Amino acid sequence: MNEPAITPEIISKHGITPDEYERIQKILGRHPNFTELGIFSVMWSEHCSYKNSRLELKKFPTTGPRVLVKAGDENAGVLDIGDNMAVAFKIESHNHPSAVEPFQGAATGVGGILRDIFTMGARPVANLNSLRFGPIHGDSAQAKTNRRLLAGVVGGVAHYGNCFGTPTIGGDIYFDPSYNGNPLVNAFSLGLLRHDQIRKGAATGIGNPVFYVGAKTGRDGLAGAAFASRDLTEESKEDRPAVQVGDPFMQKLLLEACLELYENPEAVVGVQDMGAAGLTCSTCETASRGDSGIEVELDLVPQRETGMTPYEIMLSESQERMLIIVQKGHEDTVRKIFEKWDLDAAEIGFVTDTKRCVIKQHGKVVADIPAHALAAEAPLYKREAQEPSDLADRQSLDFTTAIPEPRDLQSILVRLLSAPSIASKRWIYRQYDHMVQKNTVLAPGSDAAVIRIPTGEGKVKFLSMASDCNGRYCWLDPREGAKIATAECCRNLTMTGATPLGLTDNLNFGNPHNKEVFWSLREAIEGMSEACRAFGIPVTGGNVSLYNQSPAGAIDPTPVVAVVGVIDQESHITPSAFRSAGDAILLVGGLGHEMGGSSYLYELHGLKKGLPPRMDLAKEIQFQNAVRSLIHLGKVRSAHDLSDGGLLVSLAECCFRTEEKGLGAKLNLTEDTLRSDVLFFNETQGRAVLSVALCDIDSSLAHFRAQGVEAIQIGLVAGDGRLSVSHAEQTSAWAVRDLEEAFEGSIPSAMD
Amino acid sequence: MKATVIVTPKKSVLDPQGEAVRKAIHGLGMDCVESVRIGRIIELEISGSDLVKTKAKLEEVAKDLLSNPVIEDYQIELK
Amino acid sequence: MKATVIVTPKKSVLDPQGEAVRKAIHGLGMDCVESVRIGRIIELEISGSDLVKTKAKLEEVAKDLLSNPVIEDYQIELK
Amino acid sequence: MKFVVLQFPGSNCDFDCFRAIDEVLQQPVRMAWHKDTHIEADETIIVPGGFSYGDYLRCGAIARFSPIMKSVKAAAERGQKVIGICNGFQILCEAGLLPGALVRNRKMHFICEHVTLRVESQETAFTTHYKKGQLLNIPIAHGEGCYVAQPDVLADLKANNQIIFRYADAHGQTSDAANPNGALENIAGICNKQRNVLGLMPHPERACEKLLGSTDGLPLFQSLLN
Ligand SMILES: Nc1ncnc2c1ncn2[C@@H]1O[C@H](COP(=O)(O)OP(=O)(O)O)[C@@H](O)[C@H]1O
Ligand SMILES: [Mg+2]
Repeated sequence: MNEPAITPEIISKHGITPDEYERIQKILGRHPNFTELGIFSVMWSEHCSYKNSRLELKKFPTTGPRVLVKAGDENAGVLDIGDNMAVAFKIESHNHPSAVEPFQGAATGVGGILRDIFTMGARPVANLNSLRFGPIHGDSAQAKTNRRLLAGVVGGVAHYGNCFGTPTIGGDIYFDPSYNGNPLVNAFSLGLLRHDQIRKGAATGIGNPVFYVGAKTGRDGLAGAAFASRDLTEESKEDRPAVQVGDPFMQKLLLEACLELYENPEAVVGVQDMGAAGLTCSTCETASRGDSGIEVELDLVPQRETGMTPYEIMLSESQERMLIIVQKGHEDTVRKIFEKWDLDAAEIGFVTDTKRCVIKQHGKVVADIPAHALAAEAPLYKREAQEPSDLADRQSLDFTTAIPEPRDLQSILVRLLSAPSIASKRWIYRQYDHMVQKNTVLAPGSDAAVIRIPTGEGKVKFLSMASDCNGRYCWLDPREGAKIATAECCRNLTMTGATPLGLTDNLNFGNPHNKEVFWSLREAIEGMSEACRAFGIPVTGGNVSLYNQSPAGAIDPTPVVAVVGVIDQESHITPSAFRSAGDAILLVGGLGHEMGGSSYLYELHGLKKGLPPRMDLAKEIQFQNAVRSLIHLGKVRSAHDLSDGGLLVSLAECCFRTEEKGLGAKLNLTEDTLRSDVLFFNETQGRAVLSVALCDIDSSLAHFRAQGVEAIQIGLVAGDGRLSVSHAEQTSAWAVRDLEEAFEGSIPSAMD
Repeated sequence: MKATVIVTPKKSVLDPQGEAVRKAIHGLGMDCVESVRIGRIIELEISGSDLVKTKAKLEEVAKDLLSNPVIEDYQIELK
Repeated sequence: MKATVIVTPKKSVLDPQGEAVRKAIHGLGMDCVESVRIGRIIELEISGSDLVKTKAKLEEVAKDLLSNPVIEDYQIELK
Repeated sequence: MKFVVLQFPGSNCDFDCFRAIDEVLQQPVRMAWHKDTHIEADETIIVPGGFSYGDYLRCGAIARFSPIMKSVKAAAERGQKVIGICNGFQILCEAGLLPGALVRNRKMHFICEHVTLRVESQETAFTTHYKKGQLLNIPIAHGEGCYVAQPDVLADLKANNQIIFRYADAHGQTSDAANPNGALENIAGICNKQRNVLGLMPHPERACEKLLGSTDGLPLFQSLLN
């Protein structure tokens, strides 16, 4: 087979800089051939090597008493949850594939993260998804495209997760024009395992056979990893053959076969999934981790198409494949199990002591590369950072003069509740099977989802998880925005009664060569690190997605976080909606005042401006601890945090989904120094509305006082299905049914 | 008028459905089936008589709605 | 040999998918589309050369597996 | 009462059914792989939900050729009880053990949510613990649950009182608005003429514990203990 000669054009087409090429030459001691060039290009792409972000990622706290597998060491981090049980979880982006083919792009994104999880030895028990799109309402071509993208992405997430049989129990979604042409699709998965079930991805034991299991290799997603590491341009539509098609059915079989195989620990040395850069990544990484070498014969690789070149086979991103290093003598165990599940299991090579990845085809060496240099010695760049020149302008806002005080709140609340970023996400999560596996206690629609975890011998625990990130805050102030994302996610968990344990993040940013983009990345990482340290939770892993740009520019900085927490007792699980008429409503954390970056400014006045709320981490943590301890005392009937939209939005949400009871709220706020719009729609952090039984009002307020947290009673849960608020001698009232209609109807009105 | 649009997966694109059906056909004892690809056939009844205009419009619909050009090819027949 | 099996929903049976697509086509401004029915097209590559035997076996597969006689009709083409 | 839960490649509610029987109903239960053929004469068979064979071609179309389905057919003919839930219902229809077919939901989307079911008949071994007209809160989770049948088949179903569950609103009305998937006459579950084979799209096994939101599915399994 004649391979193209290596020319400067070919090199630059692979996204390799002249400096990097020199480095490759040094490593090899010669020029690479075409296949080797392709291998370096994917392994050294941003997607695989994090060459532009790694130095910054080192700032994250990654250790802690619960950490069993640290961030970056394996496919996903693992945390101890007690009772000899552990969780493996991680988030991963599939933004660019989803922009080109939303259904398959999102589906394979979900498939990829699920594979990461069961590679670790865990059975996936919960998925989340974090999505960003441009606006979906209106008749513009852009709105139509955004609707098509949303429908396709949700369909793809549903297709894969539902068929695979892992419940998708939550997520988050925002709409903003900065995501036009560059939607974000971040998929999170969490798996459950015993401590002794943790599998690692190292190739050790000279002579041990290397098995390829799962789907056959085709020309799918050729150079997908390289593709994810470039700007999205008009031409990238031409890259379309790069789109892979997912087969969740095949992967379900792969899951069951792998878990069955893991029950024979003596047979398995190492496991590695084939994600981006498939065979290349998995062979080099396992060899590098094992400080060994691997030799592979490509003729033995199951292939779907004929005439594939070594370049194509090594770089193919066909889905639903894994590499397994088997203990010599146990080959038949592997073959038998995979045969039961009707899956290919081919012995394609063996572990060597050469510390090199040697790839052969028809017996001839087609690539020969030092494993460690390829996998772990990618170039690292310290990019230049510069504060955006217009940052001061973005942050400047004289609220009182810019925004006249509104006469009545009536329509404001309705408009906020029907803003798609705030409105009900039921249209989305209703398409996800969120109940399969029969453990979902708090379904999507609550502050955080809660699932039951059997820990053996009839004992159970509960896990709570949520994802979040307000990109508008991050555009205005990435450091504060990232702190808020972390704190809000923890807050969501706290409301359900949970204690946060750990975090995984997905850093979605624009082109890192842009100094302002890089500045925002660095700010976000430092802000998130600070928040994690304050909360005492490690970052157990994550993903960086750069080059999220469309011709119109970079997306808003979007450092998505997903936090996982634990609830020890069933009685601590707390819903967000009100439970019974007559309960007292408490506002905890103060009245607040900050309007910068608020949904009120954005959705009602079209302003993306101002200094977003400040995150006082010490105060936030004190607040969350106080709420959690009151929940654990059994006094809290419902708890819902204040976030986008502020107090009235949260109160309205507390009244929803109480159909049969027709609950409402009657509020009386005596405060009179704040304008009504500031009082009701400010987004100051560290606040929540709780409901408690009348007999618990005094002790609850005393509890907060003792903990140094502001709390006041602002009203009562009503039984008349009305939300009414009195403030400054003005009363506004709504039928909860009308509000709920606005809330529920918004996304369907665009999509159906 | 009657139109038929046939949408089939592109040759190089994985067709997991076709593969599953191929195995099932083998299970029924028809081992001689070497490959299966599954597509959709969309039959439309169309009013009016302007063949040229209809064809042009249908072309658009087939491309944007009925097929996914990233992974599928389509073919239109109009009579 | 190459065979094509076309499976279409029976006229008397509800075809929600076809109906949804008809509405979507109207949404694209092609109001002249009066009805849409969506079926499957299954393309098979078959080894061997015994046309008669293959045809008979294929008939069976089409009837039992590829279509559901409760809701669908099928048609076979073999060449 | 002994239960057996079938496992096809792609089944994903098999363990949910197993756990509902084992942990909640506390009855003996085992799993049977689709390539097995053995079914005990005193076992009630559960064909669980999921995506057998990826739901490729048609839901249930490939699974019905699995070796175990011959034994299921034989057991059904002998009068043993068979419940098909969701994908299991689809498989039973494809296998001809129940009349009609299940096609794409009318809005094309997969739907996962709690719905209200109305019990249409108490006269099966599966519904003795319910009352006719009783309203149940049980979740659905399917993309192809729209029940269809030819007019003569529908007439038969009615004549023989084979319609067991219908989708209804909170007041028990089988309105179009309460029909999540466009099913013919809001049909959610039917039985065969002999009344020993039941198929339904909703998931009673997901409605057996208060913690998970409803216990309205439990009486279905309890009915079988009589
Ligand atoms: N993409 C999604 N997939 C599944 N559930 C979602 C998604 N987006 C939002 N949700 C669910 O909708 C509810 C509201 O989400 P969100 O508006 O982000 O709440 P909050 O402001 O309290 O963080 C949550 O329960 C969340 O899990
Ligand atoms: Mg949120």
